[in-house]
Amino acid sequence: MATKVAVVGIGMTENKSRWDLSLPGLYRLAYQRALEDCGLKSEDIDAVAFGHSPEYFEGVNHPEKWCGEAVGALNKPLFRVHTGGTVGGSVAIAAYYLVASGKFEVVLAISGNKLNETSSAQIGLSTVYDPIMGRQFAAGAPSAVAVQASKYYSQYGYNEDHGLMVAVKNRNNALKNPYAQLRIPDYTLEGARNTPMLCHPLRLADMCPTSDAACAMIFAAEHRVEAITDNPAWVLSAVAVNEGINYVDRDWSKPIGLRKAAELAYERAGIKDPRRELDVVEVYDAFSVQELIWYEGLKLCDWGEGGRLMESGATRMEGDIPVNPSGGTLCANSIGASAMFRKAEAALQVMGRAGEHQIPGVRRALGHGWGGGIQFHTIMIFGKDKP
Amino acid sequence: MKEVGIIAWAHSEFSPRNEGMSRNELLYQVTKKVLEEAGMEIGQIDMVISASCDTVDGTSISNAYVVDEMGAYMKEESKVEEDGAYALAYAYYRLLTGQYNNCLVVSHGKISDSAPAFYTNMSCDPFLLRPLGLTGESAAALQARVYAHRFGATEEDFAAVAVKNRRLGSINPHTQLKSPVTLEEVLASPVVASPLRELTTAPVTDGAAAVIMATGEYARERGKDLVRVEGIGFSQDLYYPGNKDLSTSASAKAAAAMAYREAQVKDPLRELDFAEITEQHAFYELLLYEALGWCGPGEGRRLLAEGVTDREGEFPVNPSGGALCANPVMSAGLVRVVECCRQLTGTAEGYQLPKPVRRALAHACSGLFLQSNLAIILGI
Amino acid sequence: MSRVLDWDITVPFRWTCGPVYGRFLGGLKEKQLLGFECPRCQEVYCPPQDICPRCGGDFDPEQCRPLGEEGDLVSFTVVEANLFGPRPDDEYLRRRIHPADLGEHPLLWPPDPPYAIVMVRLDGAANNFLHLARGEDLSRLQVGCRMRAVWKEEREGFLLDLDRFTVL
Amino acid sequence: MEIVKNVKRTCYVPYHWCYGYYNTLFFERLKEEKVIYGSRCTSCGKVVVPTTAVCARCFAPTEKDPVPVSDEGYIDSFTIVYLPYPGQPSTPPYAYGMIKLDGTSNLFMHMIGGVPLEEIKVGMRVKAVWNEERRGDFYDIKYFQPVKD
Repeated sequence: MATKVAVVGIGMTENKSRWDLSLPGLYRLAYQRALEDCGLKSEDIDAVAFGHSPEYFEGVNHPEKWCGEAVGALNKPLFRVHTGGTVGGSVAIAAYYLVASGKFEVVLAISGNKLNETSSAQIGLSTVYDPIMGRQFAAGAPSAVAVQASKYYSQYGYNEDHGLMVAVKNRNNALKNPYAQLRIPDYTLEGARNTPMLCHPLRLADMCPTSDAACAMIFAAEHRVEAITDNPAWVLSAVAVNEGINYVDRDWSKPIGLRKAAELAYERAGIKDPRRELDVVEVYDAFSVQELIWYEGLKLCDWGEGGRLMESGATRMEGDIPVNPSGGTLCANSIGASAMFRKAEAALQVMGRAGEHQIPGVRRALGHGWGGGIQFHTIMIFGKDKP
Repeated sequence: MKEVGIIAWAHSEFSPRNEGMSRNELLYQVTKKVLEEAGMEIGQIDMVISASCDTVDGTSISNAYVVDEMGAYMKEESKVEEDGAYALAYAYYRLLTGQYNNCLVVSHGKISDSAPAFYTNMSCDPFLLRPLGLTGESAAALQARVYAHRFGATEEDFAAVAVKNRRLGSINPHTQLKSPVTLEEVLASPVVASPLRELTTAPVTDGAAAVIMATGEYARERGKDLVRVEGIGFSQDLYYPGNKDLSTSASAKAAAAMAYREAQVKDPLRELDFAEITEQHAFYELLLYEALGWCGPGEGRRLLAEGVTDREGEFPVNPSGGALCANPVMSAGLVRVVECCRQLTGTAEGYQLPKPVRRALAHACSGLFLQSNLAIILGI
Repeated sequence: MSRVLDWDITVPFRWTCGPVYGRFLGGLKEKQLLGFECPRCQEVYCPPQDICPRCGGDFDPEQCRPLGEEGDLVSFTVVEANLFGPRPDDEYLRRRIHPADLGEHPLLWPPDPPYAIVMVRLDGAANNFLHLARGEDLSRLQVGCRMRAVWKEEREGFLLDLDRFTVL
Repeated sequence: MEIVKNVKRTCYVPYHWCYGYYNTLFFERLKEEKVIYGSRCTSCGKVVVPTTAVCARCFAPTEKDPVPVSDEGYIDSFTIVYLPYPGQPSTPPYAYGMIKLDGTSNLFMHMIGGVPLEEIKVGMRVKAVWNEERRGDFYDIKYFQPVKD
């Protein structure tokens, strides 16, 4: 039987351009904040799961070797998990399993990225495409998701405005989150419509910014939790599913991998009706339209209903199933840390410590991440009550 | 505590340049092979954990385009950016939770699509090391000289490791370099970075490896023999080489101690029957004898000279010929595990150790200057 | 026979130094080898990392002073083989990235062999400094010999502002 | 004393990617025959382009002999790239998309052209426009151009 595990400490850095810190320095800041958050010391950490974005985003191969000692991993078990945009989630899940195995008691998950170390993040992002078949016309992540958006909008009769509505909701939410990068007052649909088209049908307003940030989460085994904190976020489930890349009948607007991840995550957390039983959700909305598609994958609504769920207002801060009260990835994307930010935000909601963007009375929260060729999905569900 | 082990293993052919195959094709071949070995269908696999490297593949998120070939379609999946043996460790911890029956672990690297020098030089920070043109070879060379100076070891001592391992590799049908070499040949081979020569350095190898891990219950239900994982240890030490004692490896010591503790091994030389270690350079083998606790500091060459670690010795090391005979990047450590499994199950045809073996250590490493090490105790 | 695609990944980077590396590299520009004293263990490191390798604590970037330019050779290797292949020419690189980018971000390329990588313990430092040696010094290198820093005329705040160490 | 803010350098890493058996076959046939080839799954019988060893969904091998497929199909989804970045291999604005070739079951990603970009729609029929000089690479097909039904 797996050991029960809770999140006991969280450390985040603000998402912005960091011209003041080296890569190890940035990781260290998140690490120190996580330790302070739960009053632990370096020697209390048994092992480290380390994450970072793809090497070519920042030009350092095996960054965990350079950054390890800055996150207290000197002569400690450390390994690097790497799954692209999902990485922060994959790292948190790895840390969870290390503790759940019963072999480690307190494990640090840390993931980050300094996306501004190149003049354009798209140079690195375009190296995600296959060199023989695709890198010739790649325009980073935006063009890949634009193809997904074109499919989604045409399939279900939605239009650009549906994505832009997400942008308006999340940008307004971000005003309440000091860690978000884009905090633009009076953000309106009209203004969003007037931003330049970058990859049709996606406009600048549909896209995330380029951030430098790191995020750290400390996971502890049940018998250690009580001594560390009286306000843990219990891990109810942790799932990562790969959808595949070039399989027959793939419909880019229908993320079957996310659906499977969600079904596994709900089953393991004992959740039957996610729309009712979850109190808040943080999804990886690197591009506005994706939030709508993820609603469907996560079974917050049926296939094709994402746009209408958005229109209904249910996913606003005051709705019955708030999504991305933090502003989401749309307002801060360091890639290496973003999927962990979603998990950390979900855990903070459960702890009641999300600050101004706290949703009242949260007992269960879900954090999501996607990565690779829009094919990897990670989900963690946290609960206030011990499972 | 739950029992977890390995029920099937496979690796690709090793060659310096596998031009006939893309990495996708290489992975499909090795994944099919390991499933055949296990007598399993892909549908019976619960989870896939892979190991590969973006810089090696020249493709960011190196698993994204190859997951189809590793059978990961719609499966729980993750990837470590370390040697495949670290992926095995991650799979081990996940299986211990009891949530899964089995896991496919697969690693790949077609280093000839690039060159090892770029891979290792890119692993250096841009401020203090990369401008020096430091590579895996020059890093190891600096470390070799520290080791030699500290303990009075000579080039002949290093060459003797290459002679032993190339001799052992010559009877291993699976490895890449199958010809033995003499001490004279080793010492006459061109200098790559002094004091390291071509023949004291591992070859360039394209390859992939895979194992299927399972819980004890699952293996028994299916009537499969299980090579048990009895303990795993891994550790990382200081990054900047000028900050640490290069005559040993603190992380190898810590990794071994952690693995021995879990497997309750007190006297490894007596309680283990043999070992497979990732000696990408001949002197690593001597240094690792010491760091893994098989002899005192500086005594590695004595252990070698006395024949203790040879095929007929009481504690054979690298009966497969080791990494000096085939060094597939991202898989070298996982191949050590495969070689241990072969010996432990008596299936190392042509190079099976003469004595009965029940318990072994497999070692993997990652990073320059042996910065990260991993040890796995396997038993039957 | 399989086809082969010969192409490359070419990316201009601007790596942020932060306060410690930044000050150390600033020192090199001024022909100074700065030693950083750990506020807790009081050992002096040249070069420093972001944190003290001994106690894992933060350095105070202000707490540094120039060390002498001499030290003992702890280890070295003479790199004989070119493992990187030919250096790409600038004309090609300008086509791969924005020409202005290349002007601001020159190619990072290893020195031509034969050259040596040396590990020098500077007098007063608790750690070893990895750098280069070249030319006639290659045949004179011996563990334990005394080495002295040789500076480049033009310096920019980069590791190779220090041209090399030479045998005394 | 100056505190250096950053180190600016360009990284260059050359690669020699092997196409492998199936990609080589695909591009050789493009060049020699002006025909797009796919592979048929031995389990589900569906055809995927380009030629490949495995059907991802079945994990079954494909038939040994590749299958010629139509160079016509329809646009399943697309984008028009206006976003420029340094070192971009194609110059914006340009369009590319996922094309469902007739008789195949997966999506083939390629450029869309020969039409004012604003006229491109999901569902449009398209046909490959071939380069007269073919070198056996991605550019042997210039782009897919909309055709009347």
